[in-house]
Amino acid sequence: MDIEKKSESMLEHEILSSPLEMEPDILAAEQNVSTPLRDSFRRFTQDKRALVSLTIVILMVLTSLILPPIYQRIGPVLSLRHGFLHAAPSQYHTPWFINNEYVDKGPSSLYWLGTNYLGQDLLSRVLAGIQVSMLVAVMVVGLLDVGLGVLFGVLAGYYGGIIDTVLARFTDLIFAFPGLLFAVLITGIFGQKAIQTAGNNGMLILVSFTLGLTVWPQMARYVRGQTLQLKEQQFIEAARTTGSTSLQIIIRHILPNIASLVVVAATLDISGAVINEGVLSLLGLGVQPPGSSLGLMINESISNIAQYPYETLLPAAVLAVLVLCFSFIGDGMRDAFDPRTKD
Amino acid sequence: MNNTSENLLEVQDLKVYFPIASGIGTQRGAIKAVDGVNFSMKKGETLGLVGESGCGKSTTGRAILQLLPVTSGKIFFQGENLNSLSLNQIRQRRANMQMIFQDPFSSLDPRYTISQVIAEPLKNFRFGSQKAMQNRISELLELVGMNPAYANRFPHEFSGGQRQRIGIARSLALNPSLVIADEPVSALDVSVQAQVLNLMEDLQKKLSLTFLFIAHNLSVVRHISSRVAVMYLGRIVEMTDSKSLYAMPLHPYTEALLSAIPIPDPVLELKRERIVLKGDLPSPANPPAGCHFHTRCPRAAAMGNPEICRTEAPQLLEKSSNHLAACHFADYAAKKEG
Amino acid sequence: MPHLLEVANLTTEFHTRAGIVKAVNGVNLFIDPGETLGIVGESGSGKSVTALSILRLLPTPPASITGNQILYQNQDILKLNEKQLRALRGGKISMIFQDPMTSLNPVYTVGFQIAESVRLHMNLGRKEAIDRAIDMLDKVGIPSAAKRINSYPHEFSGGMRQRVMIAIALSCNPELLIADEPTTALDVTIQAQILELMKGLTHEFHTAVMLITHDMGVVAGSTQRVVVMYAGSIVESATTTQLFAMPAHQYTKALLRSIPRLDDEDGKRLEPITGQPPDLLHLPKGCPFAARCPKAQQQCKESVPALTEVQPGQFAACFYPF
Amino acid sequence: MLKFLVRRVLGLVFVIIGVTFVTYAMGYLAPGQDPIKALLGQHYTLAAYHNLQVKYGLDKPWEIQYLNFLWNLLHGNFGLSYRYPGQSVNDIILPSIGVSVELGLSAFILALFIGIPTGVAAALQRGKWIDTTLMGTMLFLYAIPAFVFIPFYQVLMDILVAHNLPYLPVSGWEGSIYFKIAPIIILALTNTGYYARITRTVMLEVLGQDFVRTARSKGVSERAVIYIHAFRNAMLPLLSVIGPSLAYLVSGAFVVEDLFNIPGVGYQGINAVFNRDWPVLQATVVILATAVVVMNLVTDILYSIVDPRIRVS
Repeated sequence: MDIEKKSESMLEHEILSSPLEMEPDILAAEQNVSTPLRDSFRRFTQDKRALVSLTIVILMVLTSLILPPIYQRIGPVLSLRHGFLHAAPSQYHTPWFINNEYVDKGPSSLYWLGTNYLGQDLLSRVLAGIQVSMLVAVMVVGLLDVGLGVLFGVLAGYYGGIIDTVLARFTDLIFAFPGLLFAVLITGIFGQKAIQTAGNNGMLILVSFTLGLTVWPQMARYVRGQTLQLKEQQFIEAARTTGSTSLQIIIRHILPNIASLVVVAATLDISGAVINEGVLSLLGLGVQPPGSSLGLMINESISNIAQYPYETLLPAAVLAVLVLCFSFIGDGMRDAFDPRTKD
Repeated sequence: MNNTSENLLEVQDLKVYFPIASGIGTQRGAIKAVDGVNFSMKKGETLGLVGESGCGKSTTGRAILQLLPVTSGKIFFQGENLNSLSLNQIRQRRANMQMIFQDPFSSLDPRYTISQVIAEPLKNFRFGSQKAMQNRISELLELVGMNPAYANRFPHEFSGGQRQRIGIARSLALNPSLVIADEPVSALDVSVQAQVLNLMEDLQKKLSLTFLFIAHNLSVVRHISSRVAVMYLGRIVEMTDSKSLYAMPLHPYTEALLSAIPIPDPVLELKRERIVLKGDLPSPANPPAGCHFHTRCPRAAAMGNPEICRTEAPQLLEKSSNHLAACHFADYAAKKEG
Repeated sequence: MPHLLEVANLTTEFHTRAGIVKAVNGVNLFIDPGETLGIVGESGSGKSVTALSILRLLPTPPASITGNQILYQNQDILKLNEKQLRALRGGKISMIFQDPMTSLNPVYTVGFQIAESVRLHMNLGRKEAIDRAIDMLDKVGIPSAAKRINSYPHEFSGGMRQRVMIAIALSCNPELLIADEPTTALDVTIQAQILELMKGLTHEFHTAVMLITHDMGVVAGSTQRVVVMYAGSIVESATTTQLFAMPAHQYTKALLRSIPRLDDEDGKRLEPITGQPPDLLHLPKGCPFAARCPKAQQQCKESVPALTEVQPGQFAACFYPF
Repeated sequence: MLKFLVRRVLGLVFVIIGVTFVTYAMGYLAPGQDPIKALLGQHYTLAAYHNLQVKYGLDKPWEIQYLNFLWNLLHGNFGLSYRYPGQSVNDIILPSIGVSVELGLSAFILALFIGIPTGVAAALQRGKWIDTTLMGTMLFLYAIPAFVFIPFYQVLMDILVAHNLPYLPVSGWEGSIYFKIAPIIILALTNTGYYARITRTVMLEVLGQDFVRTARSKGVSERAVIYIHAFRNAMLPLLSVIGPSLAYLVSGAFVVEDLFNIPGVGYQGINAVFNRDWPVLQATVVILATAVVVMNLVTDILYSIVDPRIRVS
């Protein structure tokens, strides 16, 4: 009943409250068609920081996928252990090959980024680490966070009732395990079993599963809140009066309208997933040697940081860049999709 | 009055209460948004439902369309009690009763093009081929005075008045017999209000629509309605044809409401005697006993606050021909005027 | 008698990403002591921006206020420093806003909010300021004011909050009260109460009022003089009686014809203004109303008409008045 | 108000029971060697095995074990360590609580005192270079995890040592205040960035509201507008994010305690994982979870004190 009053001086209000973002409503409407999605895209492409970050992330991921097979063909056959063992680059340019004769070496034409305390190739290990980070991020965010979060968030917001109550209680419980505590508990107890069953893949699945379990309630809460807001919008009521079923309303109106929120939140959650995987590996609860992960690399080298700082700083810096890029992308997306949140 | 077959819509003793939850599941009470409303509408007429915010006028409209749970009462639409139908059956009836919404900004999905907005009801009722649907959309846009070439644009490219036209086109897509218009012009600028009001009037004649026109502005209602019902705190206090309502209001609330509306004429304004009501609207969670209006009623005050006003709720009764009022002292007004 | 306030060639622009929005476009107006001036216009006509510009309450940037001067008792408001401006705001010129639900600070008692103003401008101690606040609450018709002084805004209804706003605005005996759509957010019966109250109090204190509204009815009942705005410019200025008796600008005429009135005869068809107001980002070259004007000629589309006196006391910016 | 509190406390009790149940179930389901056998070593008699089983309460069915666990918990007793025969969990964990509280609380206060003023300053300078710089820095602090900062810090200290410049220690806690500076600052970084960013957003929102304009129209000075009118309102949304943000402190504390060798609760928890000492791990989880839940309750109460709209109902 207050809407009429609000829009009485809608334009004036608009100018005053969000001056930088006034979309003129009385558009002469002769320009080329602008759609909400296209507008967001345009705003995103104007955000240099986010664009640079996106480029860096894409380059890093592509490198981690394309470079290893090439790198494994480059280099001489090494004669090791006084000639008892011959190793081709396809062997020693892998994350796990131990070379006692090239321990803690800096970058060289043989090992482009040098070796660690076991003589393992740092470049290969970093690239494998990036792959692990991205894999965990995809599993945590792509499957559990978005999947469960959207499903339960929409159901709780739209229908309320029991689903809502159960979600709320479950969320309370998960939130009571602060931060990584739940993941530490689960990976600590079941990690060995997972390794025994399926090796580092098993570990990655366990890590992703526990991390996913702790993030999706937050997503569900966002989605629930947004759904509740949307439900107040008259176009939802209008859809009902035109004979749409609840399922149709959810699919046609609710989901498209929460998509931008979900994309933004998911991007920001990727940072979190990358960090958390790093923490677990760092604590020795993630990927186990001879496998590689950025966190594990820090774990392995930090005791020798005084002598060989480079071996620790390299994975730390790569991880920092990765995390920072995703934060910038997420920030840029939020500004692009919801210009109101930015000032 | 009770001839159901003649009436398109008949509302009998409609009550809509909203529970006030107080924490751990217990109910503290209820907001009596609509508290026993009776009226009927003939095919082709426009009934204006007016009142101030919180009087239950919008709730009544939504309850008729079964958009919110009805506490009790019967709603006959085309002779059929809607309250006895299943959800699915109600969905089928929706083709025949539509709504025009108040807010031109939130009533259109920002991610839908104009043609998608209008297509939604058509799709839901399997209108026909893609081509037939496109033709129908163009036809509807022309009907509401919009250029069909705009069909693929998004709502944010249009002004409030234009969006309201789009909303009207959507509501007419399925050729409904009853259209409930909930404050359709109150969010619009004055110079645009008249455009939309005229459009609605024209459409009604052209398509022989039945309008329930909900508004807070009595001067707007006057233009479009043949009959007017005034609501106060969940009840209809007066109902008659619009001519007699404005010429000779019987209920003191109607009187006050009419006199509170400023008229754009300084000479007239100077001469008018204004009845200024004392105090605020009481809470619908806890309405005054007896006549809901007695706490602010100038007539009761003038008569020394008779006890009957405080103890007995007045019935909505026919005081003169086709003029219903819910006031123990409605004749008092008639005498004064007479 | 000198004018109380005189605004000369006020122009307010908003620098947005999409371009420059000319919200107020060379406005000239004045107000005399004790008089009530109505500023009337639709959304986007620039009436509120004018009011906010006078007290320089717009955030700069994005707003930029230029203009020859805003003269208040020989002081040019545009040239005042922060301190002088603060002394003026709330002391000499005070303001009431449209939405009483959001205009009061939700975390402080109404007593605090009235007393704050009093202490700033009247050199009173804490105790006297509270007494004054109780006085004012009483004056605006809030029952048991001494008790209600400790209530928070959410404990009041919309009408009551607007009364509190009035109490704040009038607490320091200002010479000018700018009321920006003070009753738009209220129901008609409450609107009647508030208008009545304002009329009574400003008369009692001999306060000049600038009443900004979109409602021609409110203008007719409460003002002595009217300024009509359209797309950022003043299109007509006259005494209230003149304006309604014989509107000169085509916009004013069309607007008055298009409004549904309570006293219209039955079955009268409304005469709407066709089209939409212009986009403030791309104002047309000529008269802003030309595109919707039934009497528009070539000249109207090419040059902007100046505000000229069409009969004594009545000014219109129209090449073809009446 | 009292009702609200009672409801919150009841909810808290349920959540903590849930936490203990999940924790207990995990420990119970833990795969691997029988803890009793691990304690006894290679050679033992059946009687000795049984004795120990009784002593550790492992002879009973699981639901009884859980109830015992709860019962002991109520008496502040977390049971016996699987790893160190004869030591109770309390012996191991209690001394670490003080350390963690000192670390966590200092970092929290530091984050508040730097983050919030920074956010306010940025909001007031919106769009100017100060704002951009501050917020860029804060996003950096927020995004980069502690375990990235720590190696860089350690390398920096090594360089300082090599050049005979004053430096801070890179490991340990007890001893002098110098041990504590770096861990506290590094733990505070994430939350500092977070608080600053949130504060800026919230302040901008509040500063755009009508009542701020009202205050200005009354002639209130800009300082008073910001600190009396705007900030008090900005505190409401701030309080509601501060509770959940404490979780970051806990996960950050794991890393900081681990890498700095600080004998706090997180450090003990990680050790317990490698020692397969489930009772100690359970204690860690329950203590940390309770801490966060209680802090959430405290922020809720503060919230209702600041917001008169909640106070009444």
